[in-house]
Amino acid sequence: MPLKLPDINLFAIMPEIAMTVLVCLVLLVDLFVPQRRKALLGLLTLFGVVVTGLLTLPLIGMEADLFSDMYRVDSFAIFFKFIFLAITALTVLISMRYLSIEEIHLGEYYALVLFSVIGMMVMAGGSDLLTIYIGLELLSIPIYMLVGFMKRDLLSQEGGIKYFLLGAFSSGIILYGIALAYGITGTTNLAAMHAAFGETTGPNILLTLSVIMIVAGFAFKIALVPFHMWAPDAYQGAPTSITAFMSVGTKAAAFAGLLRIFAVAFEGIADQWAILLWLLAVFSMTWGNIAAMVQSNLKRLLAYSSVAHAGYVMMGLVVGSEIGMASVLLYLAVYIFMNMGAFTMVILLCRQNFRGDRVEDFRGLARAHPLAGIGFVIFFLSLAGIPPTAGFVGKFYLFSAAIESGYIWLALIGVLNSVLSVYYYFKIVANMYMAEPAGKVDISTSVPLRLALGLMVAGVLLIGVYPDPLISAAKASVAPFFQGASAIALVP
Amino acid sequence: MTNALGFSVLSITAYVPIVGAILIMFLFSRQRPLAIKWFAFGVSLISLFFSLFMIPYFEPSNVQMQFVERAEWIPSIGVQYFFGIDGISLPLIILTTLLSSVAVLCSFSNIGERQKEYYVSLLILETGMLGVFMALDVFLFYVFWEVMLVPMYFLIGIWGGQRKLYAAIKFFLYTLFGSVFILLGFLALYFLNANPAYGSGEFTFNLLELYRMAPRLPENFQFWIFLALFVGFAIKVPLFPLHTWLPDAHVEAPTAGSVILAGVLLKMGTYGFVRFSLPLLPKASFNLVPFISLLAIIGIIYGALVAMAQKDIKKLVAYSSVSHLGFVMLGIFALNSQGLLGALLQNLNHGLSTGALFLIVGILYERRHTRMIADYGGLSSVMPVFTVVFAIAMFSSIGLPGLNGFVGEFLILLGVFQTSTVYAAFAVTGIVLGAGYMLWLFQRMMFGPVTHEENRNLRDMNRREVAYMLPILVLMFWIGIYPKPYLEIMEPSVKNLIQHVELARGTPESLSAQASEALRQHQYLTTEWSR
Amino acid sequence: MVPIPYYLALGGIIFLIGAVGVLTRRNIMIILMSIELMLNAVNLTLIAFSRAHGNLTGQVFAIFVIAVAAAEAAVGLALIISINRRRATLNVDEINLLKW
Amino acid sequence: MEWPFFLIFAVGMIASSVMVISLRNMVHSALSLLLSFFFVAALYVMLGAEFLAAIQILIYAGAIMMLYVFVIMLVNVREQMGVRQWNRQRAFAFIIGGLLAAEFLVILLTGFFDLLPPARVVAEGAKATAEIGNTEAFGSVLYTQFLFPFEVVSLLLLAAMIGAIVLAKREIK
Amino acid sequence: MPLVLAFPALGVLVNGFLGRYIGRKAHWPAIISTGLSLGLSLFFLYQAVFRGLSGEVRLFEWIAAPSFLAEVAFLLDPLSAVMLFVVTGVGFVIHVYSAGYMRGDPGYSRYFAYLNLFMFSMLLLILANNYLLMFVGWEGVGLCSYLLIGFWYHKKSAADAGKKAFIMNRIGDASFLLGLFLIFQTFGTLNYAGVFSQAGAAVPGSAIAGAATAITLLLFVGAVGKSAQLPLYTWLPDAMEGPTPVSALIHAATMVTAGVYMVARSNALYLLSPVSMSVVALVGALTAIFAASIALVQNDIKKVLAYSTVSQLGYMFLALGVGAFGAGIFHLMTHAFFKGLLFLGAGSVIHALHSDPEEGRRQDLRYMGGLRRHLPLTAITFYVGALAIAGIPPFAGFFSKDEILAETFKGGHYFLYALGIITAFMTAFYMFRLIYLAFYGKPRGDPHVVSHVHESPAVMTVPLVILAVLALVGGWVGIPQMNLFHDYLAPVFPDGGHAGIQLVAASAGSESGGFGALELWLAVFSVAVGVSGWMLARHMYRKRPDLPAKVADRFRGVYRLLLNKYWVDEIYHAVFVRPSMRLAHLCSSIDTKGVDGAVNGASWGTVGLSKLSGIFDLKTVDGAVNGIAVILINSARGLRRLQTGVVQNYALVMLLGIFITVSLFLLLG
Repeated sequence: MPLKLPDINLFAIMPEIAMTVLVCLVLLVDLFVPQRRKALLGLLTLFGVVVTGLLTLPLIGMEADLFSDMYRVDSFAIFFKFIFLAITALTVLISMRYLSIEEIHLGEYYALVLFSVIGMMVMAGGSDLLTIYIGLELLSIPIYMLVGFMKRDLLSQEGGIKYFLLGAFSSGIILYGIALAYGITGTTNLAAMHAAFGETTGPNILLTLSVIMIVAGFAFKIALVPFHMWAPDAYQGAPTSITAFMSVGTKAAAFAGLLRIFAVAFEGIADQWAILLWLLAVFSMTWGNIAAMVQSNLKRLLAYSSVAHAGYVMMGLVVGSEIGMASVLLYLAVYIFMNMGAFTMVILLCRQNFRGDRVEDFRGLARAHPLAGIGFVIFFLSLAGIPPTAGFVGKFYLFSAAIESGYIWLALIGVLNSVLSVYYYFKIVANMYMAEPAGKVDISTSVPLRLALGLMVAGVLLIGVYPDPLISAAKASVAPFFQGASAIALVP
Repeated sequence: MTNALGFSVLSITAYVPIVGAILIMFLFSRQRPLAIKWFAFGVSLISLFFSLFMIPYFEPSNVQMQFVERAEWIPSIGVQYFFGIDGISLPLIILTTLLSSVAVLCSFSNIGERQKEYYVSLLILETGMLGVFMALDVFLFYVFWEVMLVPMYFLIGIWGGQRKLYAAIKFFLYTLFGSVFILLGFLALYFLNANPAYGSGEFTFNLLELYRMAPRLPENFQFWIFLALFVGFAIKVPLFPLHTWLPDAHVEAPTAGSVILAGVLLKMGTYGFVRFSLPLLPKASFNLVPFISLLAIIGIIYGALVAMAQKDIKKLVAYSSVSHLGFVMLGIFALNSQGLLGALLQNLNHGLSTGALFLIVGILYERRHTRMIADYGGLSSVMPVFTVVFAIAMFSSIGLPGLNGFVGEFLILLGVFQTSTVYAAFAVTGIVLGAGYMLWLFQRMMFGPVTHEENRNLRDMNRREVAYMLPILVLMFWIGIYPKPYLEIMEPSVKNLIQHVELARGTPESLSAQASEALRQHQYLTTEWSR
Repeated sequence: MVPIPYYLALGGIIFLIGAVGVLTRRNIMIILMSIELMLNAVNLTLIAFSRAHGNLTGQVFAIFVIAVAAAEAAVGLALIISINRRRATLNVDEINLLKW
Repeated sequence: MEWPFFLIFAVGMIASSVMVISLRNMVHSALSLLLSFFFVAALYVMLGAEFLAAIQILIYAGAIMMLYVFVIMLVNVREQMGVRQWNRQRAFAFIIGGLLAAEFLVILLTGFFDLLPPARVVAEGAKATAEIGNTEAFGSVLYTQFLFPFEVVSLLLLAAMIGAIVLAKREIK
Repeated sequence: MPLVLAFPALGVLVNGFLGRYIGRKAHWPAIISTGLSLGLSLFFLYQAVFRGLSGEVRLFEWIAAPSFLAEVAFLLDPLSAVMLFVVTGVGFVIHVYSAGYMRGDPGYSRYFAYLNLFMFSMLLLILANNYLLMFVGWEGVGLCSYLLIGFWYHKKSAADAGKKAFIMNRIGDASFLLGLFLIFQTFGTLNYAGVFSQAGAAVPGSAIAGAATAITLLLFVGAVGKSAQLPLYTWLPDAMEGPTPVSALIHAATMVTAGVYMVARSNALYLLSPVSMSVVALVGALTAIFAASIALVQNDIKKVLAYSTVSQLGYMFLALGVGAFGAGIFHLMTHAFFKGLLFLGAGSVIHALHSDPEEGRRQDLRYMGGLRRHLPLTAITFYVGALAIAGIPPFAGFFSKDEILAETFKGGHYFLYALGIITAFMTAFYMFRLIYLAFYGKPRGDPHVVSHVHESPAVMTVPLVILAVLALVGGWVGIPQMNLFHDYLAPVFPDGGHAGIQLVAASAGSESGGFGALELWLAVFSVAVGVSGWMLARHMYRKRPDLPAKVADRFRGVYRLLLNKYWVDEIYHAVFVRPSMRLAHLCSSIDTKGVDGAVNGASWGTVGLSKLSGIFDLKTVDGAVNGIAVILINSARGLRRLQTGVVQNYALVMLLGIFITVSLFLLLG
C-alpha cells in the first residue's frame, strides 16, 4: 500500500513551527541560565514571539486547507493568531518581575506558556474536530500545571488540582459529544460534517445531545454559567500572570473553536440550539455580574467579571450573523487589553509576602500613585463599557449585532448587566480614589511591567478612539463564513 | 450645512479643555496649585472665547447645521465624526462654556485637596458636555454622553460631601441605566434605517440621515424606540419619578459640580428630547404627550412641594430643579413653536438661575460649613452684597418679570395653553408654589435677626465671587429685559423642527398632496447627505 | 451481530458511571480513575461508530484519546503528588480553601 | 453467536466499572479499572478494532495503570481506607446520574436508529470492517491523513512530561 | 413718554449702585426723578385734557416667538394720563414726606431705591400698551411691595407680611397669567388695541363673548389678589408692617388700585360678560362692608386705615361691576388723595410718638388721645381726610362715592346699594372714632412719651397740606352737573362710563351722566348716612367715652368676631397653609422613603428569598444604593454561597446543567 502523503505546506504553519522551535530553544537555554538571570528567558520568549508575529504577517490574506483538511489557515485563524501572540507578549512582560517575587522564576514557565499558546493556535486553525480537540488539550494541560505552579502555595496548588479535575471531567464530556457527532456524520471534518447534515432531515435528538455536550465542554473553557465554577477558584489560586493569561487566552481560543464549529459544521442548522446559547449567555452575564458584586478579592471579582464578559461575547454567537461573529472577534481582541490590564494591577501591588489581591489593598492607591490609578480607571472603564475605551466599542458592536437580528431582549439584558457591572468596578475605583489609605501603599514596578501597562492603556484608548481597522479586520475575518449570505436587517 | 468659518471652530471649542486637562496632568506639579488654578481658568476662558467667537458668524435664519465638521470615523459601521450646531445647540454651548469658567473660578478657594485631579476632571467634563451638544452623529453623541459621566463621578465622589460615595455611584448607575436604553434605541434606529422598507438602506449613524426616516417609520416601532430614549433622557432631565438621583447628587457634589449638574447636565436630557425624540419619532411624540405632560406636571408640583419641606438649602434648590425642569418638559411637549422656544429659553434660564443659587450656597458653605437653613438667619444685615445677589437669583428662579425666568415660563405656558388649558392651569400652580418655597427660604436665611453668633462676622462676597456672579446676573437681566437676540437665534431652528414634526407625524399616504410635497421639501428631509 | 446502538448504550452507561464516580467519591485517586472510565466509554463509542460507518476515523480518534489520557494522567498524578506533600490528604472535599 | 460474548463483556464491563467507583480500597479500584480495560479491549475486538484492542492493553493497562499504581504506592492507602469515602452530595449525584442515564439510553437507543435504519447499519458496518479493519490501513491513515494532530499530540506529551516533572519534583532550595 | 419711566429707573440705578456713597442724600435723586416724572405727567395730562391727545410709543420687540409678539410699547390715553397724574403726584408728595419720615434709617438709600423701583413698575403697569407688559409692571409692583413691606426685615413680622403679600399676589398673578393666555388664544394678540377692537366688535353669544367670561373672571382673580378683595385681602392689613409712607403710597393710593385700573382698562371685555360684571360688583360690595365692619373695632391706627382701604377698594369694584367705570376711576383718584393723606397723617402721629420704647404702642389708638394740641396741623388735615372719606360735601370723597352709590341704585342693584350705604355709615363711624380716639380726650399714653410729642417737620407737614387741598378740591372735577371727568374719559369707556345702565334697560330714563331728582335725593340720603355715622362716633367716643366698652360687652360675640377679623387668617392657615406644608412634608418623606424606596420596598418582599439564600443584612438595606441593589447584593450573597470550594459541587452543577438542557430538549422535542 503506497503511502500517500498529505499536502504539507510548512510555510503556512510557520507561526506554529516558530513557536515550537521557540519552546525548544527556551528549554535548552534554560539549562545554561543561572537562577538569577531567568529574565533572559523572558526576553528570549518575547523576541521569539515578535519573530513569530513577523512570520505570521505574510500569511495575511491566505486561505488554505492543509494536512488533508485537518488544518486551515485563513483570515479567521490569523486574526486569532495575532490575538494569541499579543497575549503571549503581554503575559511575558507582566510575568518577569512577578515570577521573581513569587520565587517561581523557572524556564519551564515560559515553555508551558508557549505550549499552551501553540494549543490555542491549533485550536483556532483546526478544521477537524480532532485537531480542535487536541489543540484544546494542548492549551489546557500546560495551564493546569501553570495554575498550580506555585508549589509552596496552598491556594495555587488547590486551584491547579481543581481546575485539572474539572478540566479532565469536561474533557470527557466534550469527547463524548464529539464521538456522538462523529457517529451521526461519519466524519470529524467540519466541512464534511456540514455536508452530511445537508443529507439528514429534521432535528435529531442524538445530534442535540452531541451539541449540548460539545457546547458544555467549550462553555467550561470559556467559563460560562453553569460551567464556570472553577473560574473564581482557579483565578484566585493561580499566579496572577497566569490568571491574566488564561482569562483571555483560554477564552479566546475556546471561542475560536466554538465559532468555527458553529460557523462551518452547524452552518444553517444552528438556529435550533439558539435557545441553549441564549440561556448560557444570559445566565453568564447575570450570574457573573451579580456574584462579582460581593467579592472582596479582586482576582475572584475579576473572575466573575470574566464570566459575565464571556456571557456578553456569547451574545455574538447566539446571534450568529456576520456582525455577531465579527463582534465576537472584536470583543475578544479588545478584551485582552482591558482584562489583562486589570490583572496587571494586582501584579503591580504584589510584593514579597503580600498578595495584594484584596479589594481592601487598593485603598488610596490613586493618591499615592496617580498614574497607576488612572491606568486602573481606564481598564475598569473599558471593562464596564464606557466610552471612549475599547470596551465600549466591543460592547457596542455586540449589542448592535443582537439588535440587528432582533434579539432585543438579549440586548436589553446585556446592557442592563453592563450597568450592573459598573457597580463593582467602581467600587474598586472608589476604593482607590475616595478611601483613605489603610497604610503605606507600595507598588512594585519594573520596565517590562510599565511597558506592558503602557501598551495595554494605549491599546484600550486607541481602539476606543479609532476602532475602524480592528472592526474591519474582524469583519473580514468572518466574512468567508458568510459568503453569499447577506446581512439581514431588523425583522419586525 | 456650512461652515462660515474656515476652520474647525467647534472642535477647537470642545477639545481645548481636554487638551488643557492633559497638559495639567503632565506638565504641572501638584505642589503648585495656584498655577494649576489659573491655567485651568485660562483654558476654560479660551473655550468660552471660541464659543462666543462663533456668534457673529452664526446665521440665525439658516436652519441648516452650521460650522459643520464632517469626516469618516468608523466607516465600517457608518460612524462619522460629525459636528455641527444650529440655533438649538448654540445657546447651550455658550451656557456650557460660561458655566464651566464660572465653575473653575468658584472652586479656587473651596477645593483644598487634590486640586490637580480636580481641575483635570472639571475640564474633561467640559469637553464631554460640549461634545454632546455638538455631535450630529448619534454614535458620537452617545460617546460624549457617557464620557461626561466619569469626571462627574469623580467630582462627586472625591470632593463631595459626607455621603459622597453613595451619591456618586448612585448618580453613575442611575444615569448609565438610562443611557444604555438610549443606546438600544439608537441601534434600533440604525438598523431600521438600513432596512430599505423604512429608511435609506444605508448603515449610518448620521442623525440628519436618520431624520429622513421619521415619516415612514411605523407607529409601533416609534413607540418602543421612544420609550427607550425616554428612559435615558428622562432620567437625565430628571422627570418625575426618575428624579431620585438628583437630590443626592446635587447635595453631595462640590459647588462647581452642583453648578455644572444643574446648569448643564440636566439640559442634556431636554436637549436629547428636542434633538432626538421629537424629530426622529414624531408620531410617538404626539401620542405620548398626555403621558409626559402628566409626569411633567406632577414633577412641577411635587418638586415644589418637596422643596418646601427641605431643611437643607442645597436639597431645596435641587428639588426646585425638578420642578423647573418639569416646566421645560411641558414646554417641549406642547409641541408648538412657542412652547418649544420657551422650553429652550427656560433651559438657559434654569442653568443661570439654579447655577447662581448653587454658587450662593457654595459661598455660604465655604464660610460656615453647613447647609442647614436653620443655621442661618438674618444674613442680610451681615452680607448686603450677597443679599442682593441672592435676591436677584431667587427672583430669577421664581420667574419675576424683568428677569430671565419669566420670559421662558411665559412662553412655555403660552405654548402649553394652546395644547391644553388644563395642563397650563396645573402648571401655573407651580409658579405659586415656587414663589412660596423660595421666598420662605430667603426669608428664613436672610431676614429677621441674626440668630447664630457665628454668623455675625461672616465676610461678604469678595471680588472673585462677585466676578463670577456678575456675568450670570447680567445675563439674567439681559434675557429678562431684552431676550430678542436669544430668541432670534433659536426661533428659526425651532420653527423648522416643529414644522418637521408636524409634517412627519402623518403617514405619507394620509397626507394631502400639498402637505406631502411640503414634507418632501422640508429642510431636514431634502438636504442631500453624501455618505 | 450486535447492533451498534447497544454498544452505544453500554458506552453511555459506563460514561455516566464514571461521571457519578467523579461526583461522589472523596478519594482523588478514584476520581481520576473514574475519569479514565469516562474516556474509555468515549473510546468504545468512537469505535462502535467507526464500525458503523466503516471508516477508520473513529479508531484513530480513540488512539489520540488514549494519548491525551496518558498526558492527563501524568499531569494529574503530578499534581496529586505535589498536593499530597503539603496537605497529606487525598480527600478532595477537604481541599476547599478557595471558596466564596 | 456474538450476543453471548457481548452480554458477558458488557456485564463484566459494567460490573468492573461500578467496582471502580465503589470500592473502599483504591488498590482494588485500580485493579477493577484494569479489569474493565480488558473488557473494553474485548469489545474492541468484537467491533473489528484489533489494533486498538492491543493498544488498549499495552498502553492503558500497561503504562497508564502503572502510573496510577506508583502513585498509590506513594500515598498511605490504609489511612485513606479509614475515612469516609463518599461525599455529601452523593445522593443527589446518584439521582442526577440515574436520570441522565435514562435519558442517555432513550437517546442512544432511538436516536441512531432514527438516523440510519438498523439493517443498513449492520450491513454497511460488516462490509466496511472487512475492507479497512487491519493494522496496515490504520497505520497508513494515521501517518498521512492524521499527520498534523499526530505531531501536535507529540507536543502535548512533551508538555505534559515537562510539567509533570516540574510539579512532582521536590523543591530545591 | 418713556422718559416718565426712565427717571425713576435712573433713580433706582443711582440709589442702588451708588447708595453707599450717597448715604444721607439718597432722597435727592429719588425726589428729583419723581418730580421730573410728575412734571411730564402734568404735561401729558394737560395735553390729554385740553388737546385730546393720545398716542403710542413703541420701544422694542420684547418677546418674539413664532406667531407671538410682545412689545415694550406705551400707550397714552385719557385713562393712563389720569392714572399717571395720580401716581406721580401722590408719589412725589410721598417721596418728599419720606425724606422726613425715614431720616436716619440705616437703609435710607435702599428705601429710596425701592421706592423709585416701585414708581417705575407702577408707571410701567399704567403705560403698557399690552397685557404682558402690564403684567410685568403688575409683578414689579408686587415685588416692590414685598421689598418695602419687609423693609425692616429684622422684624420677623415684617418679613412674614412681605412674604404673605407676595404669595397672595402670586395666586392672583397665576390666574392673571392664565387670563393672558386665554386672551391670546381668543384674540391672537395681547395688545389692547387688537383685543379691544375685536371685543368691541363681538356680538353677545359669540365664541369670543363666551371666552370673555372666562378671561374676565381669571383677570378678576388677579385683581382680587392685587387689590386685596375677598377672599385674598388678608395680606393688606399685614402689609402695614412696612414704613408708613409706603403704606400710603403702595397700599392705599396706588398699587392696590392696580386691579381697579386693570378691570377698567379691560372694560371692553367685561362688558361682554354680564356674569363677570355681577361677580365684580358683588365681590366689591361684600368686601366693602366686610372690611368696614372689621375696621369698626381695630385699635391699630394703621390697621383701621388698611381695612378702610380694602373697603374703599370694594367701592371701586362695585362701581366697575355696575358698569360705572368712570365713577370707579374717579373714586380711585379721590381715594388716592384722601387715603394718602390719612396714612401720612397717621405716619405723622406715629412719628410723633416715636419715643415710645414699645413699638406696638406707637400705633395703638388706646395709648393716644388728645394729640390735637400737640399736632395741630396733622389734626386738621386728618379731619379733612376723614370728611372726604365719610362723603361729606364738598370734600372729594363725596362726589366719587355718591356717584358710585347713585349708579348702583340706578342700575337696579338695590341689594348692592344697601350694602354700600351701610358701608358708608360704618366708614364715617370708624373714621371719626379714630379721630376722636387719637386727637381728642385725655392723653392715655405714657406721660413721658406724651411730653416728647411735637409736630412733624415741614418736610412732612407740607405734603399733608398739599394732599389735604387735593382731598378737598379733587372731587370738583366730577361735580355731577359739569361732568368734566366723564367727558374726559369718554374715549376710553365707550358709553361714558355708564355702560352698566344698558344692562338694566328698565332703569329710570336717566341719560348718561345726567343729574335728576333721583340723584339729588340719593346724594342727600348718603350724606345723611355719613353724618349720622359721624354723629354716632362723636356720641360714643367724645361724649360718652364709657359707652364703647359697654357696647362691646353687650355684643361680646360680635365684638370679638370683628376684633379678630372673623378669624380669617386663622382659617386660611388651618385650611391652606398647614395642609400644604403637611403635603410638602409628606411628599418629601415619600421622596426619600417612597419613590426612591419603591424599589427599596420591593426588596422587602424578597426578604424571605434572601434569607433562604443566605444572610440578610439589615444594615445593607439602609445603606444600599437602592432596593434593586439590595436585591442584587443579597442574591449575590446567595450565589456566593454556592461557591462552596468543593470541586465536586462544581462538577455536579455542570452535570446538572447538562441534565437540565438535555431534559429541556427532550421534553420540548
